[in-house]
Amino acid sequence: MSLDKPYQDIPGTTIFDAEQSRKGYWLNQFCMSLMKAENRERFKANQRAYLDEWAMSEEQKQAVLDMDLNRAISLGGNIYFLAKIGATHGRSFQQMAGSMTGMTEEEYRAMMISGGRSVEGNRKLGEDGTAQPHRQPQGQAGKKD
Amino acid sequence: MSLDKPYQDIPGTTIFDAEQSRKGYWLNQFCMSLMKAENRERFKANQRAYLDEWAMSEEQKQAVLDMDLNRAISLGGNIYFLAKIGATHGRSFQQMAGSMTGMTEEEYRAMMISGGRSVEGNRKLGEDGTAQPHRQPQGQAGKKD
Amino acid sequence: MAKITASVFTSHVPAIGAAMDLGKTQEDYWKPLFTGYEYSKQWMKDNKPDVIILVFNDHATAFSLDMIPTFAIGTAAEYTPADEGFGPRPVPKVMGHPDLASHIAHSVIQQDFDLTIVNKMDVDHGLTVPLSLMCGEKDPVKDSWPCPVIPFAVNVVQYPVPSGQRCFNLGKAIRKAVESFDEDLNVHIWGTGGMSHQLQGARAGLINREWDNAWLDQMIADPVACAATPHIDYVREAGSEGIELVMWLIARGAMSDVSYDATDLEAARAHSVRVAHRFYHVPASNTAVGHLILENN
Amino acid sequence: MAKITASVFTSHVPAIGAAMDLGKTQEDYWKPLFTGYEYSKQWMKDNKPDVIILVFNDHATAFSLDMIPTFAIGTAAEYTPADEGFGPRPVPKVMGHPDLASHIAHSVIQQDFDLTIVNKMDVDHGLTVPLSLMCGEKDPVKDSWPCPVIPFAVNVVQYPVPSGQRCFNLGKAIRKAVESFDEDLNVHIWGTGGMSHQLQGARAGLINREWDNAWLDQMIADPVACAATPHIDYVREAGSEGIELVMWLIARGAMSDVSYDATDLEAARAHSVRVAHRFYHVPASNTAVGHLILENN
Ligand SMILES: [Fe+3]
Ligand SMILES: [Fe+3]
Repeated sequence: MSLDKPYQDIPGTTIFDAEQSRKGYWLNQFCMSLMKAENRERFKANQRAYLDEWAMSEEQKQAVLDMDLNRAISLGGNIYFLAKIGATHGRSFQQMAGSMTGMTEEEYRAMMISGGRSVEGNRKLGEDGTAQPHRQPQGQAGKKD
Repeated sequence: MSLDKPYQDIPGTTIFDAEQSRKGYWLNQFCMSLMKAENRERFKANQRAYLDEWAMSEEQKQAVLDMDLNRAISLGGNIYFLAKIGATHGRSFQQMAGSMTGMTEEEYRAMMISGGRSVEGNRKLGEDGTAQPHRQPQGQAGKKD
Repeated sequence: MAKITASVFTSHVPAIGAAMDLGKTQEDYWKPLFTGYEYSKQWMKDNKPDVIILVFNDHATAFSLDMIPTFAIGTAAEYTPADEGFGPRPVPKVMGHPDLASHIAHSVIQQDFDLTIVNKMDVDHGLTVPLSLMCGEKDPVKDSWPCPVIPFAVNVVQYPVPSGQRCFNLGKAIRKAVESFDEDLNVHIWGTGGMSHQLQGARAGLINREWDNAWLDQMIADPVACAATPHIDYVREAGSEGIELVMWLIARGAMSDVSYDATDLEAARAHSVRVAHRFYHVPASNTAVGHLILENN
Repeated sequence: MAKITASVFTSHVPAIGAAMDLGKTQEDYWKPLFTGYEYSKQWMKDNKPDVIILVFNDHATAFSLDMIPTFAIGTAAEYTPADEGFGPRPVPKVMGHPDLASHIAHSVIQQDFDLTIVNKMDVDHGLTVPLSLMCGEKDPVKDSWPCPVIPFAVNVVQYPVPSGQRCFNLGKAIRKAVESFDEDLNVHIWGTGGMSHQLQGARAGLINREWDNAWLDQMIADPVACAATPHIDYVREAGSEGIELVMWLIARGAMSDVSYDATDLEAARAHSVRVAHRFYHVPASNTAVGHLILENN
C-alpha cells in the first residue's frame, strides 16, 4: 500500500490504523465484552477459560494474562479497548499508561505532577528523548536485577 | 422547521424522513425483530401478545394486526421494515405493494405486466392520475358493497 | 497498481433472487429477464475481476434505526447472506478484501468523505441478487463467488439520502483510492438498485420507462450532467424507491473518462467508455429492471 | 430562529469524573483543577442554554470495531451513561433534542457531510465529564442536567480520523443548520477532548504546555489558520491522544466570526468572539486540561 503514513516515525507510539485494527479485531472485541458486569465476573473467575472463548492468538491471550499492554498494542490492541481489562482489575488509566513506560506507579505519577514527559527529543525516532527505544525501560519497575 | 421538503406534494407517497422515523421508531424496530426465525414463530403464535412487548401505539399495533400497510406507513412505518411482517406471513413484496392500492392481487399484477402505473397525472397532487387521493381505492379489493 | 477496468449496473429486485433460488428462471414471466443477463454471465467469465466493489443499499437488514450510516464500507474478511424474513438465500458466503477495503477507507476519508467502517454485516438481496445475476446460480456450500467483494452500502432508506452529485464525487474518490493501491488488481465497480419503482402507497407500481432510458442515455454519455439531476426528480419521475439510482452514479464516477481532480483532466479527456451491454425490462415484481456494462477504453 | 451564542471547550478526562463521583474534588491533587471551573459553573447558570450540541468522541464504548462512524449525530430522546468497566457513572440520564438533532442531520447531510444517524447510544466519559465540570455534581435520580443535549460523536480512535479542516468545515455547516431551525433556541456548542496527552507506549505521559497554549491562542484569534494544522502535528507535538483536539475545531467553526459560505462573509467580518474564560492545568491523570469559553459578540 502506498498510503502516506507519516506517523510511523514517532518513538514509543503505535497509531491504531486499519492494519492494526485488523490484527487486533478479536483482542479488542474481547475487551468490549468486559463492559458487562457478568462477563467481568466470569473473566476474573477464570481468565484462561474466558480468553479461550475468543478467536485470539495465543500471543494475544498471553499478553492479556500478563497485563503486558505494550505487547497487546503491538498485537493490534487499542488502548481504549485494553482499558476495559484494566478497569476489570480495578486499575486506573494512569496505572495502565504508566505500566507501559517501565516506571513504577510512583515514578510515573511524579513525572506527571512535575509537568509530564517533555516532547524534546521525543518527536522523531533517532533523537535522544526519554521515549526513544534505546532508553527503555525508563524506570525501576522494568529493571531486571 | 424551515427545511425544504419538496417531496410532500407527490400523491400517494410518504417519504421516510427523520420525522416519520421518529414516529415509527418502535413499529419499525418491532419489524426488525422478525428477522429471527424464533421471533417469527412467537409472533405468529400470538400476534397480540408479541406486539404488546413493544412500545408501540395502539393504532400501530392495530395496523399490524390488520396488515393495513397504508395506515402503518402513515404512523411512521417504512416499507422495508414492514416487509418483514409480510415475509413472516409468507407474502411477496408484490402482494404487499399491491395491497396499498386497493387492487386485488390479480389486478395489480396485470398492471405491472402491462408496463406498470403511468407517471402521467401522478407527478403532483391535484393532477388527475390513478394515484391521486380522489381516485382511491383503485380496484375491486377496496370496494365496499 | 490496482485499476478499475469496468463498471456494472443492475437492479437488485429481491424477487429475482427468489426466482433463481426456486428454479423459476425459465417460466414465461421470468424468461425475458434472465435472457437479458446471458451476455453478462459470459462477460463475467471473460473479464473476471480480482475484486468487485459492490455499491448497494441495505434494506433494513444489517442497519436498523439504531444506526444509519450515510456511506459504509465493509472491511471484514467475510459476510453472511442475511435472513430477511424468509430465511437466508441459499448462496455462498461473500468473501471480503480487507486490504483493499481498508486502503480505500483510508484514502476516501482523507478525501473528506465521512465513511462508516463496518466489520460485521449480514448482506441482503441488494448485494447478493446482483452477484447471482452476473454469476448465475451457485451452491451455498460447494460453490463460491468468482472473487472477493467489498460491500459499499449507501443510505437511501431514511431521508436525507446523499445527493447524486455527492455520490458521483465519491465515485471519483474511490477511483483515486484504488489507483494508489500498490498491488496489481483488476477491479470492477458495480452500482445497483433502481430503476423506476415505488413500493408504497396509492402510487405503488409506478414505472417510467421513458425517464429511465433517458436517464441511462445521459448517464452513459454525459455523466457530469446526469449527476446534477435533482433529488426530487428521482422521486417524482422514478418513484419513491427509484432514488436508489443515485448509487449508479458512484460506479459511473469511478470510470476513467471522469476526471477526479484538476491533475486528471487531460487523462480523463483521453479516455472513453464502451457500452459492452445494455438491457431494460419491465417488470420484475414491482420494478423496472435496468442493466448496463461499461468498459474503460 | 435558533442561534449559537457560545462555545465551550474542555478536556474530558475520565479521572475527573471519578474524582467528582468519589468526592475527591477538594483533595490537593484535584483542587487546582476544579477551581478553574468555578467561573464556568456560574457562567452556565447565568447563560443557561436551551440545547447543547456536545461534540465528543466515544472511547470504544457505544461503538466497537463492528461499526466505526466518522461522524455520528444522536437523534434519540435520551441516552444512558455507559458502563465503561467500573459500572455506570452516578449521573443523570442525558435527555436529547430529537427535533433539532434531526433538523441538523437533515441540513448537514445535504451540505455533503456524510453523517451516521444514531438512535441508540450509551454515552461515556467523553460526554458526561464535560457536563459534570460545567454543571457540577448531580444526583442521578433527583437531579437532571440543565437542558437537552445533542451528542455528536467523532471518530478519533481508529485511523484515519477526520482532518482539522474537515472538522472546522463541519462546524460551519452545523451553524448554518441551527440558524435555519424555526424555533427560538439559545444553543451552545461544546468541543471536548485533549489537550496534549498520550496514553500508550514508552511515550505515555507526554505533555506539551507550550504547544497547547500556542494552539489555543491561534484557535481563538485565527481559527482559519488553526484549522489547517496538519494531522501529524497533533500526534507529534500533543501525543497520540492529543488528536482529540480536532473536535474543538467543530465548535470553533460554528462561531459567528467564521463565515460559513460566500453569502456570510460580510456578516462574519462584523462579528467577533469574546473570551469569557480560559484555563489550563497539568495534570489530570495523564492529561493536560484545557478549558475555554467563547461568546459570540
Ligand atoms: Fe433496493
Ligand atoms: Fe477522550
